[in-house]
Amino acid sequence: MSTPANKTPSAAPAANRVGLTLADYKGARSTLCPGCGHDAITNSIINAAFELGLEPHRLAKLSGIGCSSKTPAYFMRRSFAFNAVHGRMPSIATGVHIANRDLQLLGISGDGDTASIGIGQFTHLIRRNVPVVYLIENNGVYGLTKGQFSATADFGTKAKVGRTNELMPIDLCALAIELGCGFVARSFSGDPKQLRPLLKAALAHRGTSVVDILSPCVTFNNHEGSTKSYDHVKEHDAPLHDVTFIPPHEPITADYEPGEVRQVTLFDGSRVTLKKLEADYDPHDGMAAMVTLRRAREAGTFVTGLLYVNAQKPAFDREVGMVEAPLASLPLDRVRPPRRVLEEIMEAHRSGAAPR
Amino acid sequence: MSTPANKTPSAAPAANRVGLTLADYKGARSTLCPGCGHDAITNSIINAAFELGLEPHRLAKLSGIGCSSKTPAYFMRRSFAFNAVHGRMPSIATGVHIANRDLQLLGISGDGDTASIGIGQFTHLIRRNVPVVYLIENNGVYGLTKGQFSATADFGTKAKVGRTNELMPIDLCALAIELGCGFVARSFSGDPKQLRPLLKAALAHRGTSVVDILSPCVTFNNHEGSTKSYDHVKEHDAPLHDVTFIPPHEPITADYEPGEVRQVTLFDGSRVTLKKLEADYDPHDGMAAMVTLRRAREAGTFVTGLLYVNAQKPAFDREVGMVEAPLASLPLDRVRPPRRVLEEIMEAHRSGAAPR
Amino acid sequence: MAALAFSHEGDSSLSAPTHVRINDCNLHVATVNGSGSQTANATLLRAIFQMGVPVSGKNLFPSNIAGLPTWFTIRVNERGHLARTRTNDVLVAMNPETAADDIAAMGPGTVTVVNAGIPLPELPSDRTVHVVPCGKLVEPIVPDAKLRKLVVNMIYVGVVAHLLGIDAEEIDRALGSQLGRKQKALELNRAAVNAGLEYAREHLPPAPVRIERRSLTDGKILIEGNTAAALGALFGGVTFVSWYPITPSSSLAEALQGYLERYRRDPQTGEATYAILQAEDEIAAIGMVLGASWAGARAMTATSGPGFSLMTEFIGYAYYAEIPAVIWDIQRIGPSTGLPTRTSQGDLLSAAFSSHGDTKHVLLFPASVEDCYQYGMQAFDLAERLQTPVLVMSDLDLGMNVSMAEPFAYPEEPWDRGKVLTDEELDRVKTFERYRDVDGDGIPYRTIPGQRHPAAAYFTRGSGHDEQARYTESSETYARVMDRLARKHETARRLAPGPVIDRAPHAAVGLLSFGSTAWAMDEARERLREDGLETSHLLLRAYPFHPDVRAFLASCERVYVVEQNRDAQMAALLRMDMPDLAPRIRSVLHYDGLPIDARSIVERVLHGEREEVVAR
Amino acid sequence: MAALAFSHEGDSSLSAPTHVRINDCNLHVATVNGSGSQTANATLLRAIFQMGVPVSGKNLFPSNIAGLPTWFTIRVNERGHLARTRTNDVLVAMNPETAADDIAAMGPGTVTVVNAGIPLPELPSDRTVHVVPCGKLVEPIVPDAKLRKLVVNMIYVGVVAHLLGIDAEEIDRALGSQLGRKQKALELNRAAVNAGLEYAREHLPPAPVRIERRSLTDGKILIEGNTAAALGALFGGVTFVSWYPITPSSSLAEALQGYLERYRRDPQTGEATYAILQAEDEIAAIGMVLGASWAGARAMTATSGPGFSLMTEFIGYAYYAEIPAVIWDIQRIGPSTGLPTRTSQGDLLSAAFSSHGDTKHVLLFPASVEDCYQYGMQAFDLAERLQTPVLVMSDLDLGMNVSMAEPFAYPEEPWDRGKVLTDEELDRVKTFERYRDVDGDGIPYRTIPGQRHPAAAYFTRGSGHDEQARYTESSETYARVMDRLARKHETARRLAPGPVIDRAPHAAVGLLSFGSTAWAMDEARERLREDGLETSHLLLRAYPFHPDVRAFLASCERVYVVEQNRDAQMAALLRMDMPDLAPRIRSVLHYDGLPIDARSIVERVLHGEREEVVAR
Ligand SMILES: Cc1ncc(C[n+]2csc(CCOP(=O)(O)OP(=O)(O)O)c2C)c(N)n1
Ligand SMILES: Cc1ncc(C[n+]2csc(CCOP(=O)(O)OP(=O)(O)O)c2C)c(N)n1
Ligand code: SF4
Ligand code: SF4
Ligand SMILES: [Mg+2]
Ligand SMILES: [Mg+2]
Repeated sequence: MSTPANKTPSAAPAANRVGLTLADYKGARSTLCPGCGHDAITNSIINAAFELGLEPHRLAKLSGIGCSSKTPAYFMRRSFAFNAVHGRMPSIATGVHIANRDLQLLGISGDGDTASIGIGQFTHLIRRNVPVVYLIENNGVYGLTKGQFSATADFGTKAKVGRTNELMPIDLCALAIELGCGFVARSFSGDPKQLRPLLKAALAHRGTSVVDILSPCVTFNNHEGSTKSYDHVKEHDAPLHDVTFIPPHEPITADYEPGEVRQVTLFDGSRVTLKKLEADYDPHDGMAAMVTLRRAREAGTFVTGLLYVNAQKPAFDREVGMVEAPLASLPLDRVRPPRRVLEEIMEAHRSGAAPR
Repeated sequence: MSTPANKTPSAAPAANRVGLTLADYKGARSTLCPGCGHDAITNSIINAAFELGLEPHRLAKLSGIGCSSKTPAYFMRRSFAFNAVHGRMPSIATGVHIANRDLQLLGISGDGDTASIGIGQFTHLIRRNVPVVYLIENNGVYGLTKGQFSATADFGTKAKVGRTNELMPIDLCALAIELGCGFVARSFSGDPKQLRPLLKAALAHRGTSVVDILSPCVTFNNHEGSTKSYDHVKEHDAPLHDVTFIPPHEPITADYEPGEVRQVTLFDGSRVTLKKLEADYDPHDGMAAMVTLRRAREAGTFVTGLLYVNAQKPAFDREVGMVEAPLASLPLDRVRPPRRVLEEIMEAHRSGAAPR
Repeated sequence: MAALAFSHEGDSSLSAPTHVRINDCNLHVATVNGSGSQTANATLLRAIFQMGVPVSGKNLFPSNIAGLPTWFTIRVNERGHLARTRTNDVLVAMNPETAADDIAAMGPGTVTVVNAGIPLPELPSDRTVHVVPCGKLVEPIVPDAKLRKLVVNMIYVGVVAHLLGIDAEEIDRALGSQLGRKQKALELNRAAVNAGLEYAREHLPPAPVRIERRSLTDGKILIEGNTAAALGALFGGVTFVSWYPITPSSSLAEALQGYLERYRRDPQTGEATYAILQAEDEIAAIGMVLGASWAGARAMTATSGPGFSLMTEFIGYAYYAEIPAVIWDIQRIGPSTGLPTRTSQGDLLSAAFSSHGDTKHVLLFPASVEDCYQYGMQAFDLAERLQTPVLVMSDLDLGMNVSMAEPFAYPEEPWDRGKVLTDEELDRVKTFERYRDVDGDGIPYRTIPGQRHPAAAYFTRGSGHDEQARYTESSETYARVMDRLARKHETARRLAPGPVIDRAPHAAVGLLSFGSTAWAMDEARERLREDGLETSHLLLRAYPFHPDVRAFLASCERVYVVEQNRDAQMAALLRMDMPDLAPRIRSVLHYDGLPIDARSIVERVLHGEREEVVAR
Repeated sequence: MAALAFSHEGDSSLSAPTHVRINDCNLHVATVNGSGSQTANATLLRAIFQMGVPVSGKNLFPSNIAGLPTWFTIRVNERGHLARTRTNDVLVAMNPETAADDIAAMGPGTVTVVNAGIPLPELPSDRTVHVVPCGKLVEPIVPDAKLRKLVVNMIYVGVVAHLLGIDAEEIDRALGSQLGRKQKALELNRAAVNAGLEYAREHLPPAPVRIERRSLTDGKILIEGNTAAALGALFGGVTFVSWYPITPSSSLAEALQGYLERYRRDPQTGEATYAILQAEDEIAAIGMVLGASWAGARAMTATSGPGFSLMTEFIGYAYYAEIPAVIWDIQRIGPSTGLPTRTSQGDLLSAAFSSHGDTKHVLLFPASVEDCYQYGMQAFDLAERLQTPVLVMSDLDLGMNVSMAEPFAYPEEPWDRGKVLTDEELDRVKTFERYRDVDGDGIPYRTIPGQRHPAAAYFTRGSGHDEQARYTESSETYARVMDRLARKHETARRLAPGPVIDRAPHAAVGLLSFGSTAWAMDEARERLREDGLETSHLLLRAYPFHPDVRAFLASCERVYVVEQNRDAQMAALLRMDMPDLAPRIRSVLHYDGLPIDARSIVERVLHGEREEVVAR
């Protein structure tokens, strides 16, 4: 997490804790189709980042290829961005994090970019637990190439032009949990009230956090018979709980009946309260999460909310064992060993007693 | 499954139902290290194929790159083989099956070949349910490149030269079940009594069948501190049941107490009996299988046996809708539409009323 | 050319232009992507075609689904010069975002139709601008505002029909054939066309460029290269297709899927004599093709730049293990994602030498929709005869734009599946060695997995192998196999289609073109001739080069290789192959993503020739 | 040379050979892979080195962990000719599987030591064969049968020491420095060496090739190219390495990992000033490098053929988005898996034009272990200065075999991280445009993600972009950016290391070599001189070519480009680049996976020159 710069809050009401206005978190004008779910997500990101008071220069936006992957251009224009090749953003994220562990990484991907071509890198990203917020703007189709099914298209869903999908979808949340991901959530572009706090929570998590966001493609997958249309998703959205995000050191303001909420504490001390809707749901129980997802799949519903969290998961940095300072910032004298080291090595190669 | 040629069983005791001897199922001399687990698996394959009476020309051997992937050269020399590039055997298998659905496909891979570079194609193979027996000769290391950790190396396991693995392994069986695979088993190269019937059962299944076989690398991963050494695996092997394979139309010969065995019927009518060891285990319950695997992982044991089976899973061919005859065998007149079709299309392009 | 006054709503001068050009003009339409202008543009194109006048249409579209600017250019030329030209005679400016630039680019004597409400820039008086209230005209016809947006473009169809003198009847017929089955849409569109037409008749003078009936398109078809390629594959007996969506190749796979579904699936049983799979990426797509082809299918894939790069490892495998494969690369502008909706011929070098080690591949260069159809079939024959990948290097311009053509001929020959040994033949030949050069042409024999003959089976691998397909690390064997592969590449020179040569008797200068570059060549040569430069021309159709290519180069003092890339990639291949002739090779390069035009060629050749004189 | 009689166990003639060659011989040892012969061979090599005589060792090993044949060749040459030669003077035949062939390859006057029990072929009488009972000799020393297998090879060390006259003391010292810390092993091995030595002294005559003390290796080191490259990276300030295991590049990454662990991790805190990751494949490896490099790390990867092919798409991205990256390609024989443990220079064309679209990359060609060390540093400087991938084209021969060298010099210069703008500089320059050619050299400025300055951020993409890194589909902008990239490539000609030229005053013939091919050049030129042909020589060190390369070609009538691939790939690059000089380029090609030798060069150059005369 970025540590906030200690600026005095400006008088203007529109400024956040780092003195920036909502406008500072915006980007270029979107060139997506009017009504595209992705634009709604962009909006939620802008608001979440503004409300959290993220410093733009400490965040890097990463993406692959697709309509979804274009969206980093449409928010946080003052952040660096890396729009990579199709399906390979995770490896970019891994490299960026290693070079500069102070950067907070926000990866934007699509269901094609992640579940089809990118499923390998997605798997290994999670396995390494690289600290990146990984958003999937999931519409079940390849928007940018005009509407072919992706690997998250539901069994039996219909394409705009006739064809029916005969394959089972990959459930990216279930997969992430099976792979040991420490933060897994699902949400809906059309539900900013739920999405925003989930985004904030994801940003507060220390390892890989996966947020799979149903995001209807109004142009190619919003017709009758599609299981990823606005209407269908709205109708089958089954939120597990009402989500509220509370930054570190802020008190919980709302009053809850005892037993009505669950509270999840994240790595940086921020908390998420989950107000129960139907049944109580414990996001610390991975096995239960898998069962819940499986049942929902069978029932044809989308459970949304914070599915699984493990704030204790050892961080990626431990394995790598890097210094605190960003590797990218190390001066020459910290990365070029002194003359005597070369001499020692040369001597070993002279005498044949090469170390290693 | 291949239909057996109706030969009269030869007088020589060594011939199987298609009139071949064990020698007919062998291949070139192995060039693996003496004692390599992979050679033991090769042996089990030879015996299983011989006992089943497979016709060599109806089976195709496919593999990637690695010590494991070399083994198709060491069995069934009379079968065609395709030793592909690293990690991409699944796409080859998909193409081969489509061209000739009469071929039975036996894919051999390693843990590096499957879980590291190949995890994407593995995932999509299962998703499509391409009928192939997919064996992973799992030693937790890259044997051929001299002992680096693969993505199935257990957390905390030690390399021959010092390093400790800091990453969580990918459990290929759990992953396969999550992805909807219809046949998932785990076994041990050192337990041919269990492995052989599992191989036969896998060959009798109609969709993708995954068999993850612990197969110690005696040269690079057989030391103390390794969780994939012979000693460690033997000690932590926790078989779920005793497995017996019964071909179609053959009666069950052994006597079992009622309740002592479970019987699983496979697509082609063959059966597997599972004699319970500790607790009763129902391989039809995918969720239970996931729980069992998760518990075993936590306990540091390897559960082996038939983990999950769903003989009813719709076959890949249905989606594709191919004719019965192998596509590869269709004569020109079945694949070149008649002259009037071209004329019809040309007319449409002349008048501007192009169909589609 | 007469200078025409500005015309604004209702006050246009109705007098006819003093000088009129017939059947030779360029119409440029600027609209917003996703606004439904395709139907409007196609209607105009088809109506002209139906008037018997040669015509081509080029779509310049953004990498975007809706909202960004897009352009459509219709070139009319009764002498059949249908390549892109750089100047437009008539502009329809419907997009406020680009109107200022679009209008500014119009030269003297041109006519612009601009939608009312779009601010007009200051312009010299020799440009005619007609402001047409398209919105107002369509309003009474389509009450529904959302629908109206899609129909409004039909107004300019009517206006342009009047300006250019396109038969209203033909417009109507073209509209009918496009919307035939949607009665309601047809009526609305018809009404909008008429409203435009009537408005124009009343308010606007005809343009100084006009269309008159001819009979030069009788019996001809209009078709896109990708559709033609799909047809070729269909009649070539394709049995397996795998692909991953990527512009501009998707339409090839999708057209093929449509045809296969319709003509190769039994309507009774539902059984298909093909399979088409959307792979999870291009590595899987080519892997599936290799698996299928190895097992005896006629297998192909279609892709573009980034996908092609991903196939690299497997392409090298196929070269060395000798597996037939047909790969269509519908080239777009790279490097990397580049301009995904712009055309290019920039993949030549990376295709010719795709993958590490000593590899060289067979490339075909379709230069017309007929070629796409023919190569759609022949690429299979060639791949199976040579047992190697055949890369068909098409491009966006050829693949996605419509061209005129004679109707395609039904193949009179059976397919050629190359040297495949059946079980019966195996019995006869006695020994079978997968990689033996029995015939001296470098091409070995193969069997098909599943064959029952005990000698049929062999082991396919990308590692070192001997003639019997056994693993080996022997240096001699390795080199021997590589020498045979080089020999096979030599054989490919003669098996692949040879060049088409048009030699001018005394010309010292040759021009060499290939693929969609060829379209501008006739026109360019004609203009060069007018400028006093006779040229010979060679249309290159394949790599490795046919011996006739060498002979052509040897017969010219200088050869200008015309190509649509920055790095003179074809010239490089020629220089490598014929180092002794390398000094006579010159380059004409064009690489801004727009299709090459004749003027660019003429200018650069003349410039080159002037330099030549100076140098001497 | 005197014909020597067959010698069998115990009955060798002990008389010295009549004609003795000093410090010029080739020793060839044939063993079984995994049998522990490395220590034996290294001991011999090192002992000779310690005697002050120049020596090289080449390991010819199979793609196998244990059981297949392997060979080790030691070349001794006091004039420093240390490339491979095709003939051996002394053979040690320990592998029954290959002994017949190994022995048959020995010429007249040679000496063969063969392990007892290996059947002997019929041989002409002018080959000496000594049958040595290695097993019997080692038995009393090592009672444990399993261990004995590993020690038995030390017997031939003793035998060879006697035959060639290698100092027993130096053998002992070499053994000590290798096994120093393993006391028990040291003793056993020592005893075995002595047993061999004693047996030989008693039974065998010295060989006609002998080693005598010199002081030509004083102060020198013995090192492998991959180790040297790792050292270069270490001192070049590498901060990030990602890799995926593949022979013959793994040893580079593993050596680097060892050095980093030792010298770049704080022993107290355990904190490292680097990170090294084993990626899941090569696509991920290069992706991580690009991510890290973009974010400001000095990032590299090492791979070989198949891995390099997989990197294709990302390499094109890095070219177009202008991201520094250092990629070591330790070339092995392709295509595809090929012969994974054999050397080659076959990836040149696929590397130079890696990825679709107009791409051309910067290649470096290390020709010695010093170069590996130097380029290990310089490749970073070059990649960061040019903001592009730099591909270091090493090979298995250079990377995995030991060479003699002067100790490496500590870098006296700081690193050069190219045009990076700090926040302070941003304040000063006022406008920052990521892709603007401010200096006219085609190289733009960059900032590093995380910089706080409000103008620092930019958007990196592989799609069309303008000078300000904004998305664009403008044709003009696209072409302008591509022209700048071409300009940058021109700049690379002068930033990359220039050639090393040795011009012979009146030579009409030039030789051009690069990489490990250079090793045989001195010897080849000397022999050519003896045959009456003076040659000039150019050692090429980088692509794109330095202007001096052109000048060299222009100054020769003919230039033979010597390379280790089938397709004359370097010649192709030269022909493309200098078409006017293309006709004077000839090729000497060698592509059987074994390192090239001087004789092959000499024969082919002389053959070429004879053809030249005939042609005239
Ligand atoms: C290697 C490669 N193959 C194919 C493409 C073409 N392509 C661009 S976007 C895309 C799919 C995007 O789908 P998704 O990730 O779901 O994003 P969406 O557009 O639906 O948001 C494809 C296949 C490409 N750019 N690169
Ligand atoms: C693209 C590519 N990268 C790397 C390699 C080198 N390589 C050969 S085998 C192998 C790993 C094999 O490991 P695994 O699949 O576990 O097989 P094992 O040898 O352990 O049986 C690697 C990395 C390769 N052949 N191709
Ligand atoms: S095509 Fe679909 S995903 Fe793409 S911008 Fe339009 S609505 Fe969004
Ligand atoms: S290295 Fe390991 S996996 Fe490979 S053959 Fe030897 S024991 Fe088997
Ligand atoms: Mg999508
Ligand atoms: Mg392994």
